[in-house]
Amino acid sequence: DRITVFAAASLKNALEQVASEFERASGHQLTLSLAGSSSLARQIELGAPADVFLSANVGWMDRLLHNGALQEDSRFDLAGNKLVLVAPRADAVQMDLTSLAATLGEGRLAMALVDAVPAGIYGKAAMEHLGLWKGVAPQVAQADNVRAALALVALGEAPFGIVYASDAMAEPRVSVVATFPTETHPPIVYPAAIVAGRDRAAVRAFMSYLRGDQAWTAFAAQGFTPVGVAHE
Amino acid sequence: MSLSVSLQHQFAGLTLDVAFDAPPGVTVLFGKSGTGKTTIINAVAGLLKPQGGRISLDDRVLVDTAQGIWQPPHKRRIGYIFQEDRLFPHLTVQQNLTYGQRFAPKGAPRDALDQVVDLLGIAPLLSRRPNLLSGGEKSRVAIGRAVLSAPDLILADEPLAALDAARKAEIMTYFERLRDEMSTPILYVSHSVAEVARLATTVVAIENGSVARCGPAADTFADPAFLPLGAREAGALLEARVITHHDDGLSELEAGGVPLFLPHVPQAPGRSLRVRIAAQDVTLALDAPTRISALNVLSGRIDTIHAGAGPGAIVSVLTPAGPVLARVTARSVKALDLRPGLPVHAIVKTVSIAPEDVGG
Amino acid sequence: MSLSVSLQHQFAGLTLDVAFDAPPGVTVLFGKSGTGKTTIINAVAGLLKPQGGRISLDDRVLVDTAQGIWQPPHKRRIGYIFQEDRLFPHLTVQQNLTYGQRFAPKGAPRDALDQVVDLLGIAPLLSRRPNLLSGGEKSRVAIGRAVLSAPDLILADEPLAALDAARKAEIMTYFERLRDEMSTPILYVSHSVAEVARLATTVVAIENGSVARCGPAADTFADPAFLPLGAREAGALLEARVITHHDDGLSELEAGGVPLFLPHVPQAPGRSLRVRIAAQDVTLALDAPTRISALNVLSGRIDTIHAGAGPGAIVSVLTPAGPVLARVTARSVKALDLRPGLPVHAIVKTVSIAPEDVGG
Amino acid sequence: MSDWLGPQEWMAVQLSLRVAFWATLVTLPPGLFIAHVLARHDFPGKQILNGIVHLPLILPPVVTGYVLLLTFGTRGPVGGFLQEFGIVFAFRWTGAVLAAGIMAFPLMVRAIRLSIEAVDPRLEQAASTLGASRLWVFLTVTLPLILPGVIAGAILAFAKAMGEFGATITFVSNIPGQTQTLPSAIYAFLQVPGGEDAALRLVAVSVVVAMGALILSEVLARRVQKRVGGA
Amino acid sequence: MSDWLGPQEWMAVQLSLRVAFWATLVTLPPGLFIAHVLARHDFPGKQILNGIVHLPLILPPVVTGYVLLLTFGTRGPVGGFLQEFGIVFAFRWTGAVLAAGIMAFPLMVRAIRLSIEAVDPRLEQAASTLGASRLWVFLTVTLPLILPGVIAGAILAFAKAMGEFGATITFVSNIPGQTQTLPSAIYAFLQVPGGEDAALRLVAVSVVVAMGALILSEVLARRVQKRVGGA
Ligand SMILES: Nc1ncnc2c1ncn2[C@@H]1O[C@H](COP(=O)(O)OP(=O)(O)OP(=O)(O)O)[C@@H](O)[C@H]1O
Ligand SMILES: Nc1ncnc2c1ncn2[C@@H]1O[C@H](COP(=O)(O)OP(=O)(O)OP(=O)(O)O)[C@@H](O)[C@H]1O
Ligand SMILES: [Mg+2]
Ligand SMILES: [Mg+2]
Repeated sequence: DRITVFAAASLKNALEQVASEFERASGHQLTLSLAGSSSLARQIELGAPADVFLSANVGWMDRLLHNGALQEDSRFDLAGNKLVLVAPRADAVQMDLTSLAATLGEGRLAMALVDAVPAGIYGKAAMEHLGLWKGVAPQVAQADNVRAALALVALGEAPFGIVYASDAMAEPRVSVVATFPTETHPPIVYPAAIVAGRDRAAVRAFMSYLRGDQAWTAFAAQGFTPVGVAHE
Repeated sequence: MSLSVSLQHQFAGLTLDVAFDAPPGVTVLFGKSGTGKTTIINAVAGLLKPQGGRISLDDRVLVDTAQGIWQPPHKRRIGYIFQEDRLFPHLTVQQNLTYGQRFAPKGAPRDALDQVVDLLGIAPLLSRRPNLLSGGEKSRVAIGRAVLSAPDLILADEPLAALDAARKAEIMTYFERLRDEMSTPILYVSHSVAEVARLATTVVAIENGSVARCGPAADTFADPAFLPLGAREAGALLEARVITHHDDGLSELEAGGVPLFLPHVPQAPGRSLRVRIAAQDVTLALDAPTRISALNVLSGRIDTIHAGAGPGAIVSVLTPAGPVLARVTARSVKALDLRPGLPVHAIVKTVSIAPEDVGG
Repeated sequence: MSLSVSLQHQFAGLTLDVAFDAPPGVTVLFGKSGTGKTTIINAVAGLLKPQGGRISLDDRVLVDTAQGIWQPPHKRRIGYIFQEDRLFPHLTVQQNLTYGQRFAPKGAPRDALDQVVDLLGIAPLLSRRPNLLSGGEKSRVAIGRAVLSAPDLILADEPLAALDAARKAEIMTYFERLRDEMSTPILYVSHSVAEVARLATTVVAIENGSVARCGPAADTFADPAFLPLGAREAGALLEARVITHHDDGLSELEAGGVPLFLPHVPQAPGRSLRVRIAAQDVTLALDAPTRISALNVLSGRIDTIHAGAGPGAIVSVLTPAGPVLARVTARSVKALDLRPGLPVHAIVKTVSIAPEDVGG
Repeated sequence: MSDWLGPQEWMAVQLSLRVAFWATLVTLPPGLFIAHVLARHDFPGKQILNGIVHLPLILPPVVTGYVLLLTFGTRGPVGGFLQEFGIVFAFRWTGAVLAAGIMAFPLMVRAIRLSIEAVDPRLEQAASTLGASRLWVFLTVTLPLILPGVIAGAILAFAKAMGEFGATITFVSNIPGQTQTLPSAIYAFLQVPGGEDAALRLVAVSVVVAMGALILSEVLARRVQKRVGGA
Repeated sequence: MSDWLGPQEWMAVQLSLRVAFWATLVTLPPGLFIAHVLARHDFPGKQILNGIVHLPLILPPVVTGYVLLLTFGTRGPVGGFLQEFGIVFAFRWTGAVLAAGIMAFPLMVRAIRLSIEAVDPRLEQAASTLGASRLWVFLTVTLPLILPGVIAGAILAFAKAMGEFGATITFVSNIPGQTQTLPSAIYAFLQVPGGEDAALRLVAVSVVVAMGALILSEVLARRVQKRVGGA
């Protein structure tokens, strides 16, 4: 059987690894369509031939569930992530988040779009929670996705950036200078669900494979953190 | 076929209001630069929508503004030789020449390509593109393109302006053939009476947007007062018949019983043709001349004397061959005491009846 | 100023190899369509890079392929009247006319705009754009544009082809003035000897890409064998002096002691000018004619008789006024027993020395 | 090459070529038609037509893609209608063709329109006096004369189609072998750590392909121009 | 209007207009120059120049943005150099102008080049015989004759600049009031569930502005054409 998975592009590396292992193990074929969560969600709403949706944020998942585009009981949280403050490797020193505004000065703080893209939304929430937002808001440079924000830091254009730990880990040109405590922002999760009407044995097999340890190894290798109980 | 034109149109610098009939044959439009000749022709071709008027070709109404009739250009079956060449730059000469053929009705009589190409002397150019042609070559191709489309009517706007005299004469002969054998009516714009006199059936003189004069060519040219382009261009037409061709290259003709000697003409003995005698080529003598190089002497009586604005006068002499015009000085009129009724001898040099002034 | 041209260039259909000198004055290029006239002029203007050759204007070398010299067109100071008009479509007539003025050197002698505009009869057109002009209007504007750029050399490629005789004559007079008063040399392409004979200082006849004949105008035109464009265009030039202007509109001139009567010429008494007598306008008589309308009779002796291919012959008559050519039939040569040395009378109709054949 | 590019990337290259080729080919006839209408006719609503043609250029590609999804998706009014005839765009490579074609359309129309406006109407008049109807005049005179412009328009469209991303991924998603074009693949690589090298390789492929097309078009256009053009 | 659009959106509208205006204006002179070079000159490397000009069309905008960041960023070779003269692009609206200008450049060059190729070289020759040097010929003959094409190129560039998003946000990111253009704002709205309405409002503004510019350009072009053109 052939399974089509619509997944947030940031899951690419982990999913590709999972996919080849799953294909070998199950004999099913897996097709990955990787794009922004918003595009994928709209496409599923409008009848895309997807079997499984893996979103990078909760909002779109909620909306699709609400619309009945997804199968309610199939939802689970696949993986989590951490939010970190990064700086170019050369001038990286561990620092206290509260001193960010002062250290930043005229420099820019690179983030994903703070009202639209999950990493940006989480980052803004965390800064607000820490009471730092007002101080840094004018200095924030918002990129259209978290990878672009990371690039700004990696190239030294911005002295600091707020990105996912998973991205920071793999970028040799930046160092993590602080980590945002989990409680400062809504939980960062990548939820998964089966598209309504697409529930088949093969799809179920894939969903359970995603929950399994083997899949988890792949996600962990890309820097994702565990969520819920399955992997604790 | 007969063309009937009545037109009103207004431009910034010109108010055009003309009406004339162009019976079968060649109708020549004379007029100075900027008098509206091209404008009239464009309206006939359908490239200009006149503000008012009616144009018809026999029963076929091409335009009638009152009735709201308008035939688009491609339905008019007109071969237009434009004042500029307008050749298709992306086609070879050959392709330009044959362009109109595919749109011509199947059975339409038309000349063979080879024949037209030979006549126009463009055989070596057939595979070239227009941008590599000389000015005169372009205008010859443009002529070929128009006539090869088997048109019902030919519009020719100064088609020979860029050509040398020899080539001009050849092409004139060809137009003559079109007029006679194919009986295609031709509306022809020219600046030179001499050039077209032998072709013209009808003459229309335009001045500042109106018809100054319109009538059959023979009558009009015989009128000493008709000087559309200056006295130099005056001249009368004689109807003549070929008698025989002599060994020394001269042809003997006869007009009203008077023999005329001309450089060889192609027509067979017995055929009729029209001979133009330019007024400036005629000398008047009171005594019958002898021992002179001029072979043709037409005796007759003076009909009218039309004194021009300058030092010249046009004298019309009634001869058995028909009226002949002579351009003389006012001084001679006085010295010889020329007056209507006086018997005179009109001396015409053979050679001054130039080939292009002889036509069938 | 004097132009010296030597050129080799090869096209698909033409091998051009010419060399000639154009001394001050007007040098006329004759030749049939497609013989390479425009090509030569383009090379002089710098619009064609010749494969080989050298062109110089006095000391100024415009091209020398051997030495690798090449002056770009805009440095050549040439006023080129193109065979097609090439007016700037985005500029008004006035702006077209003054276009070259801004690039002319400050002190260059030039005619006033008004004067040129009047002469060309384009005053009402000044604010129009070229696409709204008639063919003849365009060519007049193109002439104005070239001469108003105060050029060192004028190239004119059939500039008058689209004009009527009256306008032609006026513009010829103007070219004459440029030649004499401004002493601008002119290289002039024409298909009509009659049109340019009075202008020409030098004549260059081109045939199939080579110079068939080249020499001073008077000598060349007096040569009965010089028939670049057919016998009809033959004619001799006489140097004459104005004696007086008569009340009846005639001017009396004198050439080698012989009186000549012409329609009024503008030159003041005492001034010299050149008169062309077309061979076809001359009748030969063995007896001195009397009581005829022709006013001018030049007596002399036959020099040579040049029999052409056709039924005609060109007879050269040595008269006190200079050599005169007469075109007669072979039949007349026989009938009158014409032969070198025979005394004859050349009868020239006054009026046949047309205005455009008289020049200063 | 297949060593250097993974099978999936290789598929993306092939698909992109296919999509760009068809997008160019399919937009050519309507492009010619609309360009001619805009260049040579006056009618009420002309400005509106002109505006609509330019819309894909003005709107962010995501919006265009979204609009396409809404109209040509399986649930969209046009998409639903066409589906009855077996024509499906949604999540098919044909949809990628549609998206790329629509994005490229204004470029093609502009290029062709400019060329048409440069054709001397007097030549078209000459053809009509020789008996050619409007259609024939267009086919035998106008079209050959605007060929350089048509080629320019086509190559712009091809290049644009090769590079189009936003509208395509929004409309037909990013399904390998079906709708994953080169730019989509590049995008996906850029979304994850360590993908830059692979992305760079694909960029290089894009550049090489598009340059090839560009040079080809130049050669073609020059050959045409030489036939028509100056000495 | 200010009721209908929030202050931040209103700022985005203004900024987009400013960016598109300057992007068009600034690219015009180099666009003319390069178009002329490509249309009328032959030299080794012409195809490479032509290719480079087209690159922004071929590459995914993100890549272009990234390349801009690498070269014109404060740490980039060109950006660092220019910074010494006080010219900074990074995170400034000037950077948005640069990005939009570069993305629009191929469109402008193509339009102008087509027009130049359509100019009868015989007119330019005529001007040169009248004493005009190359530069003068260009200024007094070529330029006025290609004005319709220049206007077309400019409007294409303007429209493209109004719609440009990928390269801009990658290069100068999205700073409200400084680099947040309309498309960035629209994109942001489309990323969140329920943002469609707000996005639609901004799309409407884009469309109205661009249509206005389009109509203006048509009127201008027609006026110019009338001066030059057919009967
Ligand atoms: N579209 C137009 N708008 C305004 N005036 C025009 C237009 N077309 C022609 N004219 C003017 O109308 C007059 C007549 O033009 P037309 O071309 O008919 O002259 P023509 O008799 O053919 O002259 P020529 O012998 O010089 O070719 C000219 O003065 C010309 O400038
Ligand atoms: N670029 C070219 N390539 C090939 N042949 C050419 C080129 N330009 C001109 N010719 C040919 O060279 C010959 C001479 O052309 P040119 O224009 O000099 O003739 P011309 O004497 O001016 O004739 P016309 O009196 O008809 O204007 C013609 O046969 C023409 O077809
Ligand atoms: Mg005319
Ligand atoms: Mg020529």
